[in-house]
Amino acid sequence: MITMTHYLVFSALLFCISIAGIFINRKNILLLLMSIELMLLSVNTNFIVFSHFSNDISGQVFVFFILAVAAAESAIGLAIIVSLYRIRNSIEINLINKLKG
Amino acid sequence: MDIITILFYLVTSVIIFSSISLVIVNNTVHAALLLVLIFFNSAILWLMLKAEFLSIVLVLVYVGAVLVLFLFVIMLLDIPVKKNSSPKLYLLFSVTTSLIMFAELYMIILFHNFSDEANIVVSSELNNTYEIGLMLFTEYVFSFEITAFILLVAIIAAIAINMSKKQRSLRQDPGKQILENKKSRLKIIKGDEL
Amino acid sequence: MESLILFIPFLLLLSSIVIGLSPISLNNFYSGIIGTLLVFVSLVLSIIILLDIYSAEEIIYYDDFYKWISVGDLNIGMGYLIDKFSAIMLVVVLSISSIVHLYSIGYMKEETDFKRFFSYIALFTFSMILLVISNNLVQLFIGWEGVGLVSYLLIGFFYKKQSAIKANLKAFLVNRIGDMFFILGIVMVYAAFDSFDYKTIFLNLNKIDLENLEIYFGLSYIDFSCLFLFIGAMAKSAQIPLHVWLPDSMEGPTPISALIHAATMVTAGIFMVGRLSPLYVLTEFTADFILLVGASTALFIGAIAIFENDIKKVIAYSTISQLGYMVAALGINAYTVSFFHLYTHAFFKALLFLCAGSIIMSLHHNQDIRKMGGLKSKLPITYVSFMIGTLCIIGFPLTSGFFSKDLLLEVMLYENSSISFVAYLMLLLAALVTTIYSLRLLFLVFYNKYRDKDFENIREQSKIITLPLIILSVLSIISGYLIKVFIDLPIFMFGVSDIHYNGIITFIEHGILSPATLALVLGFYIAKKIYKDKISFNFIENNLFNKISLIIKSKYKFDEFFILVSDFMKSISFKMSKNFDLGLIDGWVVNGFPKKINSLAVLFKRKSSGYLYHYAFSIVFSLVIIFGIILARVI
Amino acid sequence: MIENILSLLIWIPIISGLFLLFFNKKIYILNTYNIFINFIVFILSIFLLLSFNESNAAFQFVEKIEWIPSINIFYHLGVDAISVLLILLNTIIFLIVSFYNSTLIVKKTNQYYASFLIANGLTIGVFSALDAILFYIFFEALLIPMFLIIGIWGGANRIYASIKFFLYTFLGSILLLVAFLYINSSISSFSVISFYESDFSLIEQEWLFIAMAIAFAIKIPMFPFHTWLPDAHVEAPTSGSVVLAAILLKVGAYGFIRFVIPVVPMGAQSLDVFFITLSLIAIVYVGLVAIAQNDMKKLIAYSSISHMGFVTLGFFVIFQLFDNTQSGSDMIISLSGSMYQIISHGFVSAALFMCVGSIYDRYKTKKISDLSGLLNQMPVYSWFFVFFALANCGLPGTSSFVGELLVIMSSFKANYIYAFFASTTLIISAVYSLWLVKRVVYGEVKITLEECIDANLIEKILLFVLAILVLILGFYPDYIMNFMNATLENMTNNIILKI
Repeated sequence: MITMTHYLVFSALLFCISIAGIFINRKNILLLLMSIELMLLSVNTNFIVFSHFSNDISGQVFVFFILAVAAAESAIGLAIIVSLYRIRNSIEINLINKLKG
Repeated sequence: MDIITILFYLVTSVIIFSSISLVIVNNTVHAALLLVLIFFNSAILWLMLKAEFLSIVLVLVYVGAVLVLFLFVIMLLDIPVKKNSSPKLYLLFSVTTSLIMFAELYMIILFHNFSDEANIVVSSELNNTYEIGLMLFTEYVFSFEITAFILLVAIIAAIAINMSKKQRSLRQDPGKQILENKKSRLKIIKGDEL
Repeated sequence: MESLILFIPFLLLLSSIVIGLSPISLNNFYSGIIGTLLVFVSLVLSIIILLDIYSAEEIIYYDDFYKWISVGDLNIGMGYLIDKFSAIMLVVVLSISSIVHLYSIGYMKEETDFKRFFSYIALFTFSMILLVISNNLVQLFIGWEGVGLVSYLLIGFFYKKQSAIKANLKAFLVNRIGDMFFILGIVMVYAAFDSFDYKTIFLNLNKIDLENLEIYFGLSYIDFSCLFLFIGAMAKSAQIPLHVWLPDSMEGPTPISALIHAATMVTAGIFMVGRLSPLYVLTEFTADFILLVGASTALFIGAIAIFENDIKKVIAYSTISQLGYMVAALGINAYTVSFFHLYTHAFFKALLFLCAGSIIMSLHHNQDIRKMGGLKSKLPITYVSFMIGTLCIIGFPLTSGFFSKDLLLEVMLYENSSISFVAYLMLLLAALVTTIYSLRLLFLVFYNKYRDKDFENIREQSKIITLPLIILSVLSIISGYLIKVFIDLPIFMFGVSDIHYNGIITFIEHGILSPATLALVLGFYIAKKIYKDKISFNFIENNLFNKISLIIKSKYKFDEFFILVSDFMKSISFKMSKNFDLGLIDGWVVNGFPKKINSLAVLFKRKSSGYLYHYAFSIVFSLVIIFGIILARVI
Repeated sequence: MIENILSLLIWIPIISGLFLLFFNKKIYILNTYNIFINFIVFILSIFLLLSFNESNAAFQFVEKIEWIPSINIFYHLGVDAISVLLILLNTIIFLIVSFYNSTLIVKKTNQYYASFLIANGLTIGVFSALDAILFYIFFEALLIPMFLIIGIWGGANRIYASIKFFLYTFLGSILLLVAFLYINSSISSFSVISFYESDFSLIEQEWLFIAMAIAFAIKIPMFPFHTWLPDAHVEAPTSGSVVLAAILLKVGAYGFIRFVIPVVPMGAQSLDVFFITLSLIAIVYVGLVAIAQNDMKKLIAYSSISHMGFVTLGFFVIFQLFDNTQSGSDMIISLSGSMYQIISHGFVSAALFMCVGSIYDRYKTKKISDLSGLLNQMPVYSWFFVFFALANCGLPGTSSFVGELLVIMSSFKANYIYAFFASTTLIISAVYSLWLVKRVVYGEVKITLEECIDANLIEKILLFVLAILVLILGFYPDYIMNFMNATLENMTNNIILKI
């Protein structure tokens, strides 16, 4: 029998992997964006799990909103990456350290 | 062991393994394709949780639109495949941290003792899509409109970011440099113009 | 009659304001005439008041013009208290002032700032009157500071001269040292009697249990308050060691030296002690202190005059010395005697100064007596007046100085205490010194030959200069014959010491036979031999005498001492400003903390790599720790 | 109208100032407008003075409107005699400043005038607020125009000075807010009147006292917190300096007499020796520091600190006076002396800063060592300068003497040591004032201007008015003393009841 705990543990694992993805990754920003998508996915899964087990459809509505916002976010993110590439001719994270004090 | 259980373990293990490989692969195209795989499997998982509408949306919108966009960008930029250059010690640390985080989350989940199936009521005669639609257009109509607006803003922003005519590149243009002369570099103004 | 009193200060203030703020078109000469006329009117008024007071027995005019402050239990009024004492002082001040006004019309006629000068002296007279007629200590202090202010302004009258502006700053600051103690004294009196009003203070003298008041450093409360008040008087009346400002103040125009720095302002201290005599009677320590200060000032500062070469400074030192006499008399509670000397001194010292002014004008602002000589024939009126002034100051029999100085010495001798006897000897010696320097001045200026060029062009000044000299000469001679008035003078209802006085003839006889005459004759002999006949004595070459004269010539290093102190204070203040205020408080604390924070921030700034994954990692790492802590607490 | 006069006084200048921000016209229109508004406010304040009943100690012209009722905050205005006098001082100074400003040429004129108008209204707000939070808001908002005046129209180092000024005062006001919130938490009211009726334990009072006293001590400023003032003065434009010295410092003193001493008298009593010591240090030490200054504005700034030392001395000796005599009369004398010193210093320092500012406009230097013999070139100015310098050293006949005399008197009754140190100001203030005069006004000319410009008509009139005010206050202080008497009596009775 698959319980709620199974689902939650699964999404926690997914979340941790995607977090590790964010800071293991040193190659390009695209992978970062993908890791963020993955994170959102795990969160969404949680929403759906709770919605399912507490029998409340609101959770799914929120997933809907999150999907919409995530789509917008990735669209803008990609646009930024493109313009970044045009300026710097690279999207390697290693080379982006303008934040350095 | 019923079929649902088998399916669950199958789907989750595919998701976990492909997400791990997504994190560590070097080729971005592979990563994008792995993401497609993950999303498909997630859609199955969501179907198992009786969220038919969202699982379809995930496949249609996400895989069909967003990930295709990703692939477009990857192809457009034509990024060379490079090896991950993280130092070993740093890798060790980050993996350990993530693992500890997982352990902590696991403990939280375990200690919380989520009641299993306590609230599951046999779903009503209304189907999932109808229910979500009802909620969206009654209770959450305002948020829904805002979401629409956000999407609009995102579209405009994405265009605006890449549309500016000004050459913002930091790359040097040797031709232009050669054409510069003294007159165009130096402008003499009177003191009181300041 | 009483309402006339108000007119006196009012007229003077009016004169000061009208002349001071008058448009440029007003002629200098006319403004001088206006000022002089107003002062003369005040003089007439004051004489009327004096006669009025003397015509009735024991009359005191006492009232407030208006309430200055009334808050809580405190009431300070601006008012007047006119008894015989202040009425005489009023007449003295106003007569000297009006004569000086008249003289100044001639003396200052070539100055561009003529009107400013007249405005100042009117303001000065106003402040002095305010001081004299005051019926409470605060009003006294206001007048006190007012005269100090005008003195400051007048010493710096020639404001382009560095020496003048140095001197006026010095004068004001030295006076301020006195004022600090003076205001403490006033406050002490207030704290004991809960009033600033003379009447209340004196009437409550018996009611206050003086024994119960606090005692500081073994001295009684009254001792201390009188001492502080007297330190104020020391500054104003130029007593050792606060006399340093007076010689320098001769930078001012000469009429001012006559009015302010000889006849009136410097006597304010004497007047104040006399006014507060009911308090001073109660102190022993302070009285002895006053006596010693006065006697030593009379002797030691007088001695400086023997070696001084500036004609005005000689007279200035002699003023200090004469003030020493007055102060010494205050020290044995002979207030009226002191006041008598003040009164005679006012006339002959003003006379001397005005003569000096006339000489200086004739010699085109040469003040060095070594370059003078033989002026007897050229300046006859000045010569005669100067002679009369000199005779007065050395106490030549039958002149006013004779009466007052002799009375003073007699009273001193009959005061039975060892300190007063020492003081008597010092004053006797001072009389000798006075004779020497006064006659030296006379001989060097008027006798022998002129020691500079251009003797032919020297001529007597116009009538407006000489008329005041003649008036003052007459006054100097006759003023001493009013001795009876002063001996009987009560000060605010309190008659003072009982002096055995048996008519003026007896007094003259007695005075001529006193040791003072010996000092006079001896002094005359020495001065004539040295300065007129140019005979050198053996003892002048004497080693000891040389040493003494060197000490005297150095003016006892008082100036150097004050310069040292002020330099020390200046360096302290510069150091404090630089090291403590800017260095410690501002630099170390106020700006130091932001700097520390800034350097900490710089440290963190260096540590931040700028890489996204480092930031992400640190966020997650912190999250892990926070989760861990929460979990540990839950479990 | 009469019942809303305080609101009018506050909001007329603020609103017309805000309006001025959008209104950049020819300079003479701006001048006329600015002077007109300030004049209206001045007339209103005269009206306030005349219709104020000084024999009534209670707050008058009270306006109380609900503002944020859920947390007991009211729009609550009202004045007693102290406030009326300070409001009048404020309007006079701002009127004078507006006239003075019309003789200057500054950049962004409309904004400059707007800052002053807004500062005018806010200061009146500070002096008339009866709700602690309302007071706090005005108190803080007052920083903004002053910050801008120093920061935009100041001298070379203006950014440093304005930020120092801002941060310093801000630090203090946070403590003030905490104290107000604490008081509110126990009596659940922000009204000053209920503050007066509050009853805290000694330890609470001590802490509240420390918090509030630091806030106001920075504003006055008292000794260790004083270093912002010289910098602010040096960098501020002349009119800014005038307002800073004549008004802003008084806000701190007002805070002491309105909030600290009557609200937490026990706390003040237990720490009074410490604060008296600080005041005496301010008088003696800061006076000595003033002697060493080479910048005229700095010198006057330090002398202001030294004079404000008298104000705080007068405030804090009252407890020892009560211990010594067990009667309120001496306390009233002491407080009146301090209040008088506040008012007198407002006029004298304003005039001095105006003199220095005009010298700076002509000679482009404030350094004492660069100047000499001004009397030869601008006699009228120089005489005014000498007059105000003499007033600054507390010459009798000028207003400064009255306050100094009363405070020295009271401090002697408290303890003779205090009086001794306080009276050294007679020497020290004379040294720095007259040494300044000697070096700057007297002597031979050092810098020769091609065209020597003496004071113009407006400057002459303004300085003359100030001089007359100083003299009137010096020769007839009784009106103000009587005016304050009932209020101070009530206040001292209150304090006596609480200690």
